[in-house]
Amino acid sequence: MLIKREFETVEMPINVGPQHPSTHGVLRLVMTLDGEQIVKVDPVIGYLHRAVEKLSENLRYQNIPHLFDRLDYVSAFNNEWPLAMAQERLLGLEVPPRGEYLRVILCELNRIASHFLFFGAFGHDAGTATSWMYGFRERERIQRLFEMVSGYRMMHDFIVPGGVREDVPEEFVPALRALLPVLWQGLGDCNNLLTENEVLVTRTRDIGVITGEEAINYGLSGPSLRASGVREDLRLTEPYSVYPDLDFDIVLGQHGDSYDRYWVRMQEVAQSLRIVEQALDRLPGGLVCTPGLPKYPKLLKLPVGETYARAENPRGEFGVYLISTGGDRPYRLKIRAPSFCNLMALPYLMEGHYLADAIMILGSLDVVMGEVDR
Amino acid sequence: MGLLVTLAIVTLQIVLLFCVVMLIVLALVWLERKVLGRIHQRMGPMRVGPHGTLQSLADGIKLLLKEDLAPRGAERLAFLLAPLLVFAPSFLVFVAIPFTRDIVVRNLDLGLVYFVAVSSLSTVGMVLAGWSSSNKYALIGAARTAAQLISYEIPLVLVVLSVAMLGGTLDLRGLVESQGQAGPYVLWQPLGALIFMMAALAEVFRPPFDIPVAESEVLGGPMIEYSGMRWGLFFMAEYGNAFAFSALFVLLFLGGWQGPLLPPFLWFLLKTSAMILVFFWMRAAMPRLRIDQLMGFAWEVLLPFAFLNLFLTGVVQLYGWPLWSLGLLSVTGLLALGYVVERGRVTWRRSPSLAS
Amino acid sequence: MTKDSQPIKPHQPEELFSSLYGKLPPNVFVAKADELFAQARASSLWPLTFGISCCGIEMISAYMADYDFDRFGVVTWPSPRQADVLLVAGTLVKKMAPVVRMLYEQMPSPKWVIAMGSCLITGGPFSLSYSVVRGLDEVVPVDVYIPGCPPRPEALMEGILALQEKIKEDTRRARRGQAGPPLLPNPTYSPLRS
Amino acid sequence: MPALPPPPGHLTAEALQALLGEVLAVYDPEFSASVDEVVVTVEAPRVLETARLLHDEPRLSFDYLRSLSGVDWTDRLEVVYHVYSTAHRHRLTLKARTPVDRPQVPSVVLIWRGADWHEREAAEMYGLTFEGHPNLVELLLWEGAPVAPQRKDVPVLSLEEFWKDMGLEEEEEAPAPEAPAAAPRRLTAREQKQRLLAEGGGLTSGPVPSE
Repeated sequence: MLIKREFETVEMPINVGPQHPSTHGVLRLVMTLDGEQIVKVDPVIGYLHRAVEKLSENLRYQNIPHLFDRLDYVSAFNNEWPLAMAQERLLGLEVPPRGEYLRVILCELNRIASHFLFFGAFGHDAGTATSWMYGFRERERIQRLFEMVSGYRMMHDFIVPGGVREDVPEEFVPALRALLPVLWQGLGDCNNLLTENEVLVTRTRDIGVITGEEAINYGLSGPSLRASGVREDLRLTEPYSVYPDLDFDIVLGQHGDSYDRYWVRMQEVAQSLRIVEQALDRLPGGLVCTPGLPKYPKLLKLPVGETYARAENPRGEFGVYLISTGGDRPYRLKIRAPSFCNLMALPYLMEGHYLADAIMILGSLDVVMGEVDR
Repeated sequence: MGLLVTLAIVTLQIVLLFCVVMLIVLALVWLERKVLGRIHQRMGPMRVGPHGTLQSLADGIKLLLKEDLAPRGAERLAFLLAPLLVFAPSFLVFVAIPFTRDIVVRNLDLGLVYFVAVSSLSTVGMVLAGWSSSNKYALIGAARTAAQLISYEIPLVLVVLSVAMLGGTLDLRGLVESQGQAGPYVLWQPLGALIFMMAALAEVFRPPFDIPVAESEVLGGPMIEYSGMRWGLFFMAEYGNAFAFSALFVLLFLGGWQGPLLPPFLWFLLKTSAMILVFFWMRAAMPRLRIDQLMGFAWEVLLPFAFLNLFLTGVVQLYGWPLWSLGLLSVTGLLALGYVVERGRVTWRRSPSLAS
Repeated sequence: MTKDSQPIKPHQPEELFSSLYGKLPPNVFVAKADELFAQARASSLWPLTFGISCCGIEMISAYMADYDFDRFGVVTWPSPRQADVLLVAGTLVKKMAPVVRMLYEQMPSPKWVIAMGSCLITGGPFSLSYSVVRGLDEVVPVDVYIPGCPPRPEALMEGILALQEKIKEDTRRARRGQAGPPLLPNPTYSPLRS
Repeated sequence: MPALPPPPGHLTAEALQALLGEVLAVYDPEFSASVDEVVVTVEAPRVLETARLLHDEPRLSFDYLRSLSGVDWTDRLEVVYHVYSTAHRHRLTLKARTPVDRPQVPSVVLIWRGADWHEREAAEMYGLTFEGHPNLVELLLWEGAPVAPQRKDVPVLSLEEFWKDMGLEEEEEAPAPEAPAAAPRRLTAREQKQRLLAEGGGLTSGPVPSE
């Protein structure tokens, strides 16, 4: 700008949400704007607080997973896993290899589905409805497979302590093999639509930058942390299940801005596809669940103890802190939801940016309000 | 008696024109939903009438019957007046559009000036709507509207001016006829055509320049508080404007109704529809820009190139060079524009890399 | 949210459907016009862009290419002023209830409400929670309930078709001078007052 | 790709426990074993110094707060920190004990910014007070919500009560149950803070970390 003049401006408080197309659910942001620039932002959450932790502490173990499915409702398989993992640790259970491989396949598919949903929502925030359609087209294909496996489109209740509830149907593996090239194609379509799109790059570059140290201090996790260049992926840094046997890379961003958070997610889809391909090739036969442990035992009692189980969700580290006092219900069940922790950095990321950028920053964090409010 | 007859004829013309505009708008809304549906790999409206052809009509009837709300905090008179101020200009520009040599309500000698002047009047209505709604989103939308329209008016006018220089007239019919001899101006001024296209997109709030009415940011901007037919008027104005600017593009650059074999009216409609399809295609393919980037683009890229376009036209006319030399120069300018934009994309990292 | 907001009146077919009946002498023309209006309203139901939780994802699925609600003329608008249908999808908690009520009040009539998912019928899996409102009808009057947790997009489609049928049926009943279908009790729940 | 090899400073559980015993000796920690993690328990007022040490000591460098949970053991409250070192990739569970009648814990927001909302949540769910927290207001709950709902003495609705609530149970001519004796109302975090301030304690009593 050649001419610089001091204008007296009035700061304007503005309320975004809970009903707003770009808040990804029922997040409310109380912003103070100077013109279109954000001076201060205060996220207000709790519009979906369903007290899952309190309810879980009063439910038997076999009744809890269906509440967990509804936490991060776009990646239900991934939510069930840490819960089952925590119970397995207390019980000292070993999961048979087929069970582990099925878990890996289903969770990675769910990660792909979740990232495709992110793609759609991010594109919509940026202003094109086509990304919704493309992302959901791929997601629907995956969901049809899920329905084949668990009989449910979104809420599966499928991963139980000791393995998975039952074996996949015979036609699952051929159907998945047929689907994989389609998903590669779909990923290519999505990348062609947005990834190198000039307008999207212009909109998201250098927007909402967070350095690696800051991101660690704020407790970011998952793709949002990796976009800042921190090599932290629970699948490999604290390996669980059969991930160490599979060949895939940790995708790292370089700049920690909104574009990198988007880019990391799109690259992770490719990595997840690689994992699914390998896991499918190696899928062993045999049992899917530890023998002697009936499907959903009427009374599953855990020994006294406590553990913090965690797994890499599409949004980051999903942790379950389980305290058992020996009964058939958990004494304390704390859920460490990745979206909750990622959302905490929102004021830091947003301040000083424009209103339109705020939408993109929120979109790039990919929060799901179900697990933020729990 | 003569006055009465004139009055009757004028009224009849207005009613007829209104019907035509309504028909165009209804058809465009339907067409957009179908075209977007195709791009999205879905069907679009299917249930109301064959292939959903009556869908827009149903929407219109429903909007007419909706409750007409005015928020308690609104500036009532301005609030109720604003949609009319938005709709009227988009309706009025149709007066000057020659669909063919003979099908035109009034062929004005200064048709081009009239078009540009009247079409920019709707800014007032939009700003009024945004201000009077007493809604912060509407206010932000109104501010964005004013900024965007004023910025893009200037390159638009400059390009229109250079076309007028080529044709030697401000009469739209005359301009089309001059293209009959010289060939469509898009051949001689591709740079101007591109700038006009972008400015027109911004003028009618089509993506990627739909920032004032961005659904995911300001929830429809100035019209957020409007319900029923008052909102419908905004909607109709948007589509009427889209058609009008497509028509103007056809008249200025694509030779209007002229073409072999087919009747002129059909040629006009075909060319305009092609332009409209480009508008829809842009909507499906592009995310939207941010307001400061948009303004930067207008002032730092489009405006210099619009001046360049004007300058080239002037030079060619002054020295009486043949038209193909103008085409050559203009293509060079086009390449330069492409280079500027591409360079902006390649060197876009400002922050240092965080990775060690 | 206005603190002194009054309880919402239950649906009255006469006021919801600005019928020509009673204003004009009854004849064939009026009857046909009424039917046209009902048809137009039923064919162009615009819901508010509003998903609360899990059901919201299935609702989005219904708008997407595989199910394509646009076929029925259903497109969303982000502002309640332009919406006809309040399609609430997801668990309603007490913190959210005033917001939903306000959205309903902001919509111009005629307006309809679809409750999508078990949570909006009884509270669903969270019905024992201290924070969940047990049913949308405690906050706003509901026209169509869609059970399921979450309901499939096909179920939502069925709900939209049922709503279309209800709109036409209400007009027919109004013409015959009959009362509308049994209406829900007057919702008086106001989280802010209790 | 095989799991990443442990980085140079990585400590096994035994080594970590030994080192912690040496470093934290002044805060007289209690060590206990969870299934797979080292658990250190300290008294609540010492949490801040302990946390700072854990964060700053280069051999430990616990720079990532995974989770912060409140636990109600009816006779005492506990705040559980799960911390992790991104540099050395070892992990630890830190517990802070606090009495139930005056639950005060120093805030660790200035050490790990990620503790912010976790602490606000624990405060409203368990009626805890985090001294030194910059903005200890309601996070998930709303005005008129039950007080400290996560504590064990706040019952969750039973199914029978739910059916009765929904009016789906057949009417019985049972005498109205006597109103339970009004339990002493629990104080909200804010009220507790006010009380502490009135008593000259509260925000200023704890060591306010400077940074």
